[in-house]
Amino acid sequence: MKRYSVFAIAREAMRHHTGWERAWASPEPKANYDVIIIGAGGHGLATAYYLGKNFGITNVAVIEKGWLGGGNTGRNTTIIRSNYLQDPSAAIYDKALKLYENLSQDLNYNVMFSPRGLLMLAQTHHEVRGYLRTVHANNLQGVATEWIEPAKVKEIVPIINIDGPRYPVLGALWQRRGGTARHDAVAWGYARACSDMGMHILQKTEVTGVRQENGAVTGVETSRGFIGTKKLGIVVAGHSGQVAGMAGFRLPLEAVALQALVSEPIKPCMDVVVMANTVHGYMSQSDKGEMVIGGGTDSFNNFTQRGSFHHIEETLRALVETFPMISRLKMLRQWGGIVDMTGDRSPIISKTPLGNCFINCGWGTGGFKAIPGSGWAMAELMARGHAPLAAEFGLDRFREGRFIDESVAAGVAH
Amino acid sequence: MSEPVSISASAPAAAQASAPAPVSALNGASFEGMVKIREAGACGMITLRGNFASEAFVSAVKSASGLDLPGIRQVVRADGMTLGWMSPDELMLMLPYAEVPGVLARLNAALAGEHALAVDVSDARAVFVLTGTRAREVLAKLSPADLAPGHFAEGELRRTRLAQVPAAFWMTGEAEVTLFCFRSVAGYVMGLLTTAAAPGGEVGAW
Amino acid sequence: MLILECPYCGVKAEESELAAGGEAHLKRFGAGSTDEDFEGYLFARKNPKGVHFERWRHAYGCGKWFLAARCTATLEVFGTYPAQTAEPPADLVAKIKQKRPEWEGYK
Amino acid sequence: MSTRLSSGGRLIDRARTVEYSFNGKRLRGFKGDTLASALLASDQMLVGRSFKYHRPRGIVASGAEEPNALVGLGTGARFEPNQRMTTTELFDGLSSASQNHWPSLEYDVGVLNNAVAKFLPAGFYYKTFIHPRAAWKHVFEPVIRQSAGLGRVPKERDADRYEYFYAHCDLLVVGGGIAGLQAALVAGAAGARVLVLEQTAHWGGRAPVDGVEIDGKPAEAWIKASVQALEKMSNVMLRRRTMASGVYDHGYVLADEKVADHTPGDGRPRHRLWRIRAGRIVTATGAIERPLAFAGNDIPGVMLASAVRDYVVNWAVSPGDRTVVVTNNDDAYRTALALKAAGLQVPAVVDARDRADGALPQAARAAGIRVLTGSAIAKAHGGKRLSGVAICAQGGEGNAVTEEIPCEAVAMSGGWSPVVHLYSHCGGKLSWDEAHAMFRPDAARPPTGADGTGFVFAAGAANGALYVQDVLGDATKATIAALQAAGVAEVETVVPAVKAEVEAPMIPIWVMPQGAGPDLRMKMWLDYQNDVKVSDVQLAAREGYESVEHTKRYTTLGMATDQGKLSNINGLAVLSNALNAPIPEVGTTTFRPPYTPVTIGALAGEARGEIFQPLRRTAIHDWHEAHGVEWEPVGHWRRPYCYKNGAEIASAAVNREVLAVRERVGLLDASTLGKILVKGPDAGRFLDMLYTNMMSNLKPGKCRYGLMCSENGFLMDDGVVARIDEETWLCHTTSGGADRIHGWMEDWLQCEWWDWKVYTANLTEQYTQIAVVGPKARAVLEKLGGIEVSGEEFKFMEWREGTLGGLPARIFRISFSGELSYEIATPAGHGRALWDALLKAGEEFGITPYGTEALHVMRAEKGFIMIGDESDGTVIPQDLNLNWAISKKKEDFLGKRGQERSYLADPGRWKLVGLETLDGTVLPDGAYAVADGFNANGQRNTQGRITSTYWSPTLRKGIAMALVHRGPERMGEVLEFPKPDGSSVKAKICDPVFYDKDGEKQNV
Repeated sequence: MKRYSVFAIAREAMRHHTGWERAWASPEPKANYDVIIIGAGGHGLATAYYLGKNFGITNVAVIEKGWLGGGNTGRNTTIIRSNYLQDPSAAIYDKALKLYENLSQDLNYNVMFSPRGLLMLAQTHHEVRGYLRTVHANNLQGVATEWIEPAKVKEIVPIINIDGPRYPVLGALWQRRGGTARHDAVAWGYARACSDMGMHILQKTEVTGVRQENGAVTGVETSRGFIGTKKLGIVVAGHSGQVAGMAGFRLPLEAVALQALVSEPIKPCMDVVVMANTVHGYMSQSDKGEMVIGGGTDSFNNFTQRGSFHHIEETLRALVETFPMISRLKMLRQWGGIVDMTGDRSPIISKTPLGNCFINCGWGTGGFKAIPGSGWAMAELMARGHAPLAAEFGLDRFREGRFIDESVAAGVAH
Repeated sequence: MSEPVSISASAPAAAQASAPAPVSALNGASFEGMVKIREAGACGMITLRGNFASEAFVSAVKSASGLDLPGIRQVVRADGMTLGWMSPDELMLMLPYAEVPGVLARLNAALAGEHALAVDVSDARAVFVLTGTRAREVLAKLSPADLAPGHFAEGELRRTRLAQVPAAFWMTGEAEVTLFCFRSVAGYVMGLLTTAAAPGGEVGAW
Repeated sequence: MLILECPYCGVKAEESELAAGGEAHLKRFGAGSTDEDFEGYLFARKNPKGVHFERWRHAYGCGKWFLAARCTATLEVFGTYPAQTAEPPADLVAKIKQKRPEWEGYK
Repeated sequence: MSTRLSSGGRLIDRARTVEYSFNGKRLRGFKGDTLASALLASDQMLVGRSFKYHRPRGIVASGAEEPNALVGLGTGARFEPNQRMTTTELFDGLSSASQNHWPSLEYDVGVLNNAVAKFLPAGFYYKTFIHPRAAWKHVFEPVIRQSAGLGRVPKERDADRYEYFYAHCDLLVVGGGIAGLQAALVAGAAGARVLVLEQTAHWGGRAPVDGVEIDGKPAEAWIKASVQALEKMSNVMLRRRTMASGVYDHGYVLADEKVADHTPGDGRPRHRLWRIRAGRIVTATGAIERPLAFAGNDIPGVMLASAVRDYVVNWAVSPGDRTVVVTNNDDAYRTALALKAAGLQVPAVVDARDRADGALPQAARAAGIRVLTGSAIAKAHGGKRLSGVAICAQGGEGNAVTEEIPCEAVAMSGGWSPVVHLYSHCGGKLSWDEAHAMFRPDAARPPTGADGTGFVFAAGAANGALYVQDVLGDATKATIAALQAAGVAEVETVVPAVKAEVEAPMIPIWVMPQGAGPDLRMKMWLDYQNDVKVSDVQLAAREGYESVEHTKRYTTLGMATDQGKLSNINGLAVLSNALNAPIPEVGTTTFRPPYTPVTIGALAGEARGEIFQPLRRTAIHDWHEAHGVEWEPVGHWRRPYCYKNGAEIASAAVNREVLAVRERVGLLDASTLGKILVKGPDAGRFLDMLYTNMMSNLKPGKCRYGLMCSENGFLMDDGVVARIDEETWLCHTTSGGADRIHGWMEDWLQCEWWDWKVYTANLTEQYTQIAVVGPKARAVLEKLGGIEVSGEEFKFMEWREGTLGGLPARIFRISFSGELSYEIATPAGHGRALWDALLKAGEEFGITPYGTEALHVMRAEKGFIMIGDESDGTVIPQDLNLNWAISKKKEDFLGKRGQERSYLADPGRWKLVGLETLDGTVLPDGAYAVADGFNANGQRNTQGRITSTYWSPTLRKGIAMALVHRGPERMGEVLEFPKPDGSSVKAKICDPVFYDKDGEKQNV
């Protein structure tokens, strides 16, 4: 792989950029692999990458129905944070954050990780108490977060209205290390690195069946024929139910649409990510200048990936109240992503009833920020059969009632 | 049963007759813009739940209100009484506030032995009257219901969403709409209506 | 913005007048049930990409819960019906079968 | 230079001058001008700067597709960035400023980027700024961010108001051109309820500009007559200045009506967002002309041929004395003819086709215009304005320039793309039309609605009927199909004849000239705003970003504020060539709402300020407000947190209130508590399922505290249940729980136990409920009189009803503070009277209103749990030592099975205890007690957490409640609670009941 650098750019500029290599190969599938990952989104590609990097397993295929990074990886609002309340969540999200901090260098691909800081506004006394609890929990988890007072919030976010007549800002949970990254680049960077290790990324290849013998997977039927494997990882987010169905087991998942939108670009006016959970909205400004706004999830099962208006309305009126200046910006584009929600709204990184089949799903609305940590844990689980970061996220927790419930602090959206 | 207590499902309403006049949510506030909006003051309301197919229920309602059961989503009126269909097992009887205890007593007597519920909700609601030819237009800024002439007419009671709260309304004349909502949000609803009816907001749709 | 007809009051209500309530026809398992049954009752969801039976409440209208048969991939609504039933009405199932011959049927 | 012609201009009123400003310059235009036409008339060719290279940008188009001409419009509280000049109607006092430059539009430092453009190809930032690590955050990103963005940031709160309007129709017609009008005529005559939306201020679309004859008369006359006919139909509603922005599921459409954009401050709502439920939709949205990709095609003065025609015919604006027309089709000749007719020079029509001998080229030749076939523009010259073009053969590489033609404008046409956005928003599919080299709606794969059938029908040019002769017939066909789908069978139609010159076929031209080398391709713009060139798309393809979505995201093609209206198809064609794959195989990116950007204020509607959200008020709300209240939001309610006396701080107020209650008597507005009546022969059985304890054996006249759990077993609500009579119970819930619990009850009754005879009614708002609490409570009630409240007659956990001080009242003798306490319910209409009466009666006893915080302190002193504090959705009643409230006798209740699961039945769960600090201080809220060691993920082990912590003014020390691992077995143990600042606090485990453990005070 030719390394990316400012020198490479200069060299190529002299020859009209004709010397750049393909970022990832487009190979024909082999008959067998050591590991097949279904799903070339961020989580699937990261799983493959850490299988190679951490465990030397490189005879790997990542199979993708559409184009890589084309699901929720390319549709989310790119927020990265690890200020979670519960220990298992904080552990995996903070692992992800730490990996994000070096990901551009690790992948030799600038994913534009931008640790600009993230604020979660407290607008009711209940939220204040919830976030105080989170600060204490984070402190013991090794996750640096702070509680800050309204005046400090205003200093960090000058465009905010902290004296709203209905929901004055009472303070905020502040994670300086939180921020954003360029979502597509995360998928592309992992894909390029996987391809460089000799892994096969098979785009436009649809899995149509999972072949098994004696309680173990032997391979997958695809639109390009049967492909054998020793181990299978299912990392397909909203479509987990369908693929698990092919493998013959059911999941505690429901797919719903999450709404998001961007405004037209304006000059920089907000350098941090702000989440306002009482009024159901969150917002950051992209490097291009667009205000990136996340809304709520529709409450019914939906696989269409289309934007709807019901929740956008609610989100925008809340944000206009919180940031009055956005009233005269314009919505440029809105869309929906299909998110897979579990019974406790926390993810599943787990073994399955099939011995050599593993599943990673249920990230709900919070998947992007977890990608490196999720891939790290999933790779370890698949390589070793056990991973401390994944230990609490097993499928068995629902039977036992052992929830990892993040909503308890203050109805926190991911 | 250990001790005798005064028993009525109807709340402390029994004593109401002698009580001072109640104060409605907005104490009769009004506004004039594209249409005239008036909070109607204290109005009597009784929620009635029962089996509409039961003759005993139907006749109890008839004897207490003088009205037959309205059809689905309909509202019927006579002699100061208005009876609206709220759901397949719920009616709203609207009547002068002072008459509630008496009518409720008659209802409860007539419903003895019948599985039914009759309860005073007069103070739980606020009632508004919108007057003017643009009353439909004002509501159509706030409610997703189809309010076009020919699609919403006298005789229909529509329960729907008014911006962010539930409400019910029906036409009490060609250019008059009566609307009720929960008491606690009366101020919000007044704010909605006055905003929607502010001069300059004429849509000219109908 | 989905539009569903409330089978009780006949209003063709839009999504904003309704509240969604998840999968329909779940059988409740209470005290004394097995771990498997109880887990299935609370968590196992069909989540089909296709024909789905689900609960809705006409929250801003008559307040009643009703059930709907809807395709989660196209959002086509095959029909709505009152909630007081353990399984979908036969004529509705037949109608769906006719429209979607590949559908594996209710169960 | 561009100028105003001395005559003509069908849309302007020369009698009415309009004054406006651009970049501080005071200028004049006419009523009927757009900002774009007025500026062109004033020779303002340079209007902005591009996003990445800050290249000079001029007006390209005349409508919603304009990518370049964006301004900051208005000032102060009416300032809006990124307004499109081409759709901005001119009005007196309009103030505008160009964007994205420093220090000025003419001299922009950012243009340095242009100088180093070859180092900044598509995706360059993914390949650079990687090292050193800290540099991205501290150096590169801040620099990129500062140079990013287009418009200025609005600073003030929006001065305007917005509103929604909910509309319903059988047929929505989008577009008021001749296709849309014909659709409306057909549907209107058929009796359907029709709504017609036109995004501009004018009916008729392009037909009048193109010199078309309809029904034997000029298009303009037919349009006027049609609009008049439609206005007479009561079943048809017409709206101008209303842009249908998005088609959503089940035929939902949003449309943005710009009510007062052109009359700011006149008191009308600025925009009205139409929320339309349409049975069927006809999209008569026309087509958009495509630019041609030749080197220098972004220089100000290079415009779309149709736009040049619009400016000449509609606004009498000449883009320059000499305009070269460059085309691959016949339609552009109309522009040449229009220019000529206006007395302007057309030095040449450069036609990429080898032959041009249709009616229009012939007419051009006849008018004396030189036609160069098989030709191309090798390069356009100029900087901030165009100075000329170099001509070459289309077939070559562009090195052999045959001719240099000086000119001020180029009118380019690469063919037309139907506006398929609305057809596609909700899943409608497109098919590739080889003849016109365009994507058009595939009628066989329309978006489908609730009934599973198609609900959008494209009509006219939007359906690919690009020749005007075909438009009305196509629109009629689409409308009939739409009406039939909507159930209107009988449709009578008349299709008027349309007369226009017959057009010869176009040929697709994606790069001009065909064999252009890298130097030229680097100068061929696809996306003018985002600076994406032909070379960028080719680079993306070479690097493996082969999916059209990858290419779009890698190059940012089509991601600017115009969302690729001009660039998408050209970019796609270049990509398909680079991949050597046919265009339909490469596919399009997804069309997302909105069609053009919509002001966020309009989307938020009326909800701002006082009506941002419902504010729920109790009957005593105004009194609280007038007496120093500090509010606490609880759901949409406001509850008094405390009442401050003058300059008193909140914590002092709370302490004062607590002591007043403990020592004398206090008054609490408890109206927000949920009150649900449950009645019927099966009501007892039902409540036994809902509550963890028995309610069926509660005796009339008595009260009982009850707990409700979710099916998972977690505690979800609590409250006092009063049995009213044999069949009737009144269930109190938490303030936040009233609606939720009522819904929960109805859910079980309707969906699970529908054969049980139970009715419920939510009476929460019927009653004002006031708690009179403290040693003097009885004295206060006795003073009002009417109900016997002596301890012998009216015992703890009983209720009575009657009149109190002449007001109807139901009194519950219950206590959440440990004091002698009565909660009095009266119909809300008497609520304020009761409050006033109690205040007056209590005056001599020092009665003190108190808020929720004092309530919380007192309940904590008594060790009572609070839903939401001690419970958080993961806590079961057993954790809170509430086993006494969990029936052992009942076979089942909601949550029972859930609580039997292994993790919930584990004896090692954290359980409720009291805590007191060793030094009497207040423990930090939310703190965790640490245990030894670290877990497998390196996190410190914990063994408990604080759930409530207060200063107790009664006990004069800090008190707290906590959930601690096996807590109740560990009385007296000392736990350590670290604080984020590194210090820690120690606290001793104790009984959670700190005050009056034997209940002597409440039982007097």
